[in-house]
Amino acid sequence: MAVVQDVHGHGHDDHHPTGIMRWVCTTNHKDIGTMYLWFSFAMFLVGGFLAMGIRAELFMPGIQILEPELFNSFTTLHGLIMVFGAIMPAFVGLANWQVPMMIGAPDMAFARMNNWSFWILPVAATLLVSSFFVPGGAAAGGWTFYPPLSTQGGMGVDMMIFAVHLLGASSIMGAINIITTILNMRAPGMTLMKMPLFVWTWLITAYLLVLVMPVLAGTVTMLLTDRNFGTSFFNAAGGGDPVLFQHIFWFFGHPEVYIMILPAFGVVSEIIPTFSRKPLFGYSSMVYATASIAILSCVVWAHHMFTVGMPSVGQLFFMYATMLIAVPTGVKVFNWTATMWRGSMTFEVPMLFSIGFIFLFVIGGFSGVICAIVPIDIQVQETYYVIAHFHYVLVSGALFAIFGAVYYWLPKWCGRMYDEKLGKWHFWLSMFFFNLTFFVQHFLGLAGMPRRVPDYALQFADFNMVSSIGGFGFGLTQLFFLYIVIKCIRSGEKAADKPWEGGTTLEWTLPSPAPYHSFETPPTIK
Amino acid sequence: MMYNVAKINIAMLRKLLIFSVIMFAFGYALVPFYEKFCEVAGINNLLKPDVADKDVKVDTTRLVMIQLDSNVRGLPWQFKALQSNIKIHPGESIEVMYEISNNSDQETSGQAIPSYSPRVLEKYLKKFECFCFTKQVLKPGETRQMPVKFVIDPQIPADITTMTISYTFFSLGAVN
Amino acid sequence: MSSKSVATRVGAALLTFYSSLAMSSKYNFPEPQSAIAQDVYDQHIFAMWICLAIFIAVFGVMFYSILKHRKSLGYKAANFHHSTLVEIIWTAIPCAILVVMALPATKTVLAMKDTSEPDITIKVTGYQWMWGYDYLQGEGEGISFYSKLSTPRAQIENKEPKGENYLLEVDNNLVVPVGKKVRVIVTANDVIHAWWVPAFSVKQDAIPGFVRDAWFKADRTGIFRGQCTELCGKDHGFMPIVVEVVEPEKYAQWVADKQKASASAMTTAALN
Amino acid sequence: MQKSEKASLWQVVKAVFWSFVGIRKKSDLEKDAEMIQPSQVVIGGLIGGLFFVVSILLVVKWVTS
Repeated sequence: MAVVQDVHGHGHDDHHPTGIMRWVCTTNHKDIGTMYLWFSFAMFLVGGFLAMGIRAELFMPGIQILEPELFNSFTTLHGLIMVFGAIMPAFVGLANWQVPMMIGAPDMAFARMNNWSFWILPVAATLLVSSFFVPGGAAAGGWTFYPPLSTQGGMGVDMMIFAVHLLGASSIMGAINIITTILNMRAPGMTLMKMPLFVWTWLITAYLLVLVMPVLAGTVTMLLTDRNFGTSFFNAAGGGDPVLFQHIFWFFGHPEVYIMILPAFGVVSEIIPTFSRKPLFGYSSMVYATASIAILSCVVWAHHMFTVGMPSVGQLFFMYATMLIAVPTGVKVFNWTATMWRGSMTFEVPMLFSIGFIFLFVIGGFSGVICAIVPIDIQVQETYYVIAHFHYVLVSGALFAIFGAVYYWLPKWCGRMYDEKLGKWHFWLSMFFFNLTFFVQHFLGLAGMPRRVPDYALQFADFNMVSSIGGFGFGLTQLFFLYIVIKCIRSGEKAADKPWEGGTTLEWTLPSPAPYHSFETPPTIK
Repeated sequence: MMYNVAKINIAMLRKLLIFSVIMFAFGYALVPFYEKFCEVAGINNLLKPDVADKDVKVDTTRLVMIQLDSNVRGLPWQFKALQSNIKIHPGESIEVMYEISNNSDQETSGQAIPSYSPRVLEKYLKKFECFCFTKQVLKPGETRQMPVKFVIDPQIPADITTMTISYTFFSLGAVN
Repeated sequence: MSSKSVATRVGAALLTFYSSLAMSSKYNFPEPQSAIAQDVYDQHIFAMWICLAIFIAVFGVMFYSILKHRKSLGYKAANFHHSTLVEIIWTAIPCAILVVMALPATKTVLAMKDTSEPDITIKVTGYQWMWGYDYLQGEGEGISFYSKLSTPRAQIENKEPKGENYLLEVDNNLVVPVGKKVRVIVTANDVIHAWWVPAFSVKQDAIPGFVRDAWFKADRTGIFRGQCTELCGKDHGFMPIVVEVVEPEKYAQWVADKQKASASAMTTAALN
Repeated sequence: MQKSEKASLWQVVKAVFWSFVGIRKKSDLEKDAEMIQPSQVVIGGLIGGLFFVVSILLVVKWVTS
């Protein structure tokens, strides 16, 4: 339960009645948001530790540190923890803090349920992490846990399945809470079309969550019964089909990608106008583009499976659909550019992270379009090219947006400013090391290095070393981020109620730090 | 007023929970849906009973080659087709023989599942008799021959000239 | 500010370093050895040029804006916030570009699926952790063998210096004649594997209980290496694929040798 | 949320279509948000999605034939 300790350890510095029970029983959206954020940061460090293990093993050819089986567990748990333990809870934490403040509500709709949905997370995380220590070790079938490989594993796989169940339940409860809050708790006059884009993207994300998380729960349940109760959903011997698992998994998995990126779009769409001192260009198209991305994301799943041997009709269908989804995504980038155009820009840390987000996300988008083209995808599928692609989308996409959001709202949360200079260092170091780590992986993939291998041919040696050095640097930089945040909380300068000149949303009308109960009387919206 | 909001909220909670449960069920519904879809699309009609449509015309203008493949997974058996490949006219009714023998000194059971390549073949292959999805029990040292009767629909696209019919025997130990 | 300019310079230097490395084929797709692989290679290069053009256009505008439209330069913010015409234009252009990219891809997809009229058919079976090859039809019919990693354990454990083809060498190469259409039927024994030879642009998942097919026709003789690309457990990283493409006469010789030697081997293979 | 008047079929079709393209004038969007009921959006979205899938399928059929 180190994770939970961590949450307590750093959560105290809110100037409110302390005592551990306050955090255990709290129903306040700000307390819960804080806990979510600290939890996700703790998991980010755990997942990061696993990543360091992976990069250390891959530093040189040959087996040095991790035996192949343990290496596979590391990659598997790294993926699961980063996706379900770090990125998603971080966004839920942001939503918990910001959504009520941005729509002028006193709190979330279901305060008690909010508390439950948080406290499920440490339990699931404990299950995941402790599976390393059970006989047979942690799950080693990749974060996508394709059967029949995942039917082979030991108890660790069952623990992983339960953890996924719990994480899914938590996400669904969180999503229901957010939807209800946004739809029912808005201040008078806050029509849907006046909502900040961050709220809009979260509303759509929450709908996607209730749409696909239950499907994931169904899939892992089938896997569980296949493993333990003799069903044969995915067992060819009993008339099942292993490929069916991949279909159901990616029916969840592709929208999941958008669950992790849409709130990031929302964050960036808040930050860019603020620091450009200019309204967001094409607000309504942004809302509609988000909605259409969400809908289309449900019909493109099989582009993760172009090599399973589906008929050409299937390949072409999913190729066309996938390419079309690139269009609304691209339009968003144009919108942000147009927002910056002829603005009056300043470049504080949140803005830097947002521009970094756009820059790197576009690179990830390009490799995404290239992966959509079936013949090329068949070459790069399951290679480091795909690894590079989705880290560009998830690290420089989702994670950079989260960093931006934290710097952006930190003054509001704790009433103190972060150190601008250190923040800039954090940005530039992250940017440098991120690219050092992942840009080279495109070339590794093209040259033929498969993913999920603990050892590789000599021709890949130099770029793997570069990538590992970048990886260690990126990891250390994030400890630096922890220092910046703690320094801000402890001894940052007092922040103004509206520290950013261009801020227009409701939370800036509140004092800094935000009072325990945000809007006891609903604000009036012009 | 607060009471009212709480009521609306609960109503919404109920709706969304029901929706989640429906989506959970939908995950399961994808299983039969997938099978049905594959059957309609002719991709993977594994469970479909053999079709007996005897009045197809034989297309004597062309010959196609059928390769007969066999695999055994997790059983101490030998499994092979008596001829490795045959050349036939589409529409012709064909019978081929497969043979299994148990090389071990224990009674074991297994069951075969079919698979075809290229995948469009599944749409044009009509089987009247087959041993797939039937439990086979072999005594130590026993050998058994099993026929497969089928016809290739003459509608099969002209550019398909070589195809593979494959059977894989799996051990039934884990299944039953 | 100084930190920024340092970072910019380092970034630019790094970009140059990357691009120079990318120019050498070591970090690109391997040299294509079949018509399909050539198509894939060309389409990838084409797509890269398109991406580069869009990249320059978008970020040209953005960085111009970042440089000129700053508050520190005293630039006053404009206040426009939408233009439906502009939005329609910038939606239509990507659509057109995508159509241009999709057309050749569609052709290649259809060509990749065309496994008809093969000269040789080979069944590839993935095992934990090696490959099995059975020549089903054509010259060499009946040949059957396993292909396992031949790199010694000591090299992997860093006790010996690593050889030139470290992790990419096997005991029995898959031998095929040059210029002949080879159809591979891919299946697996236990879990999902994937059979991949980059030089021919062939990658097909091997799924237990199911057969899937793919094909290639090698243009040149030589030895081409690939690896299993679907996580299949402990030794996933240690089951390479080596295809040896030889002249037809040499192939006939190989077949004759193999058939002489394999009469007994076949029975043991079938036992598995 | 005031439930003034229900949107016409044509308005729903238009809204769904433009949402797929991802472009919408703000004034129209506000009108949509006011008039279109959530159930209409859901049903319209489902039908629109189905239409989208079928049209791509038709293109694929045409290409492969």
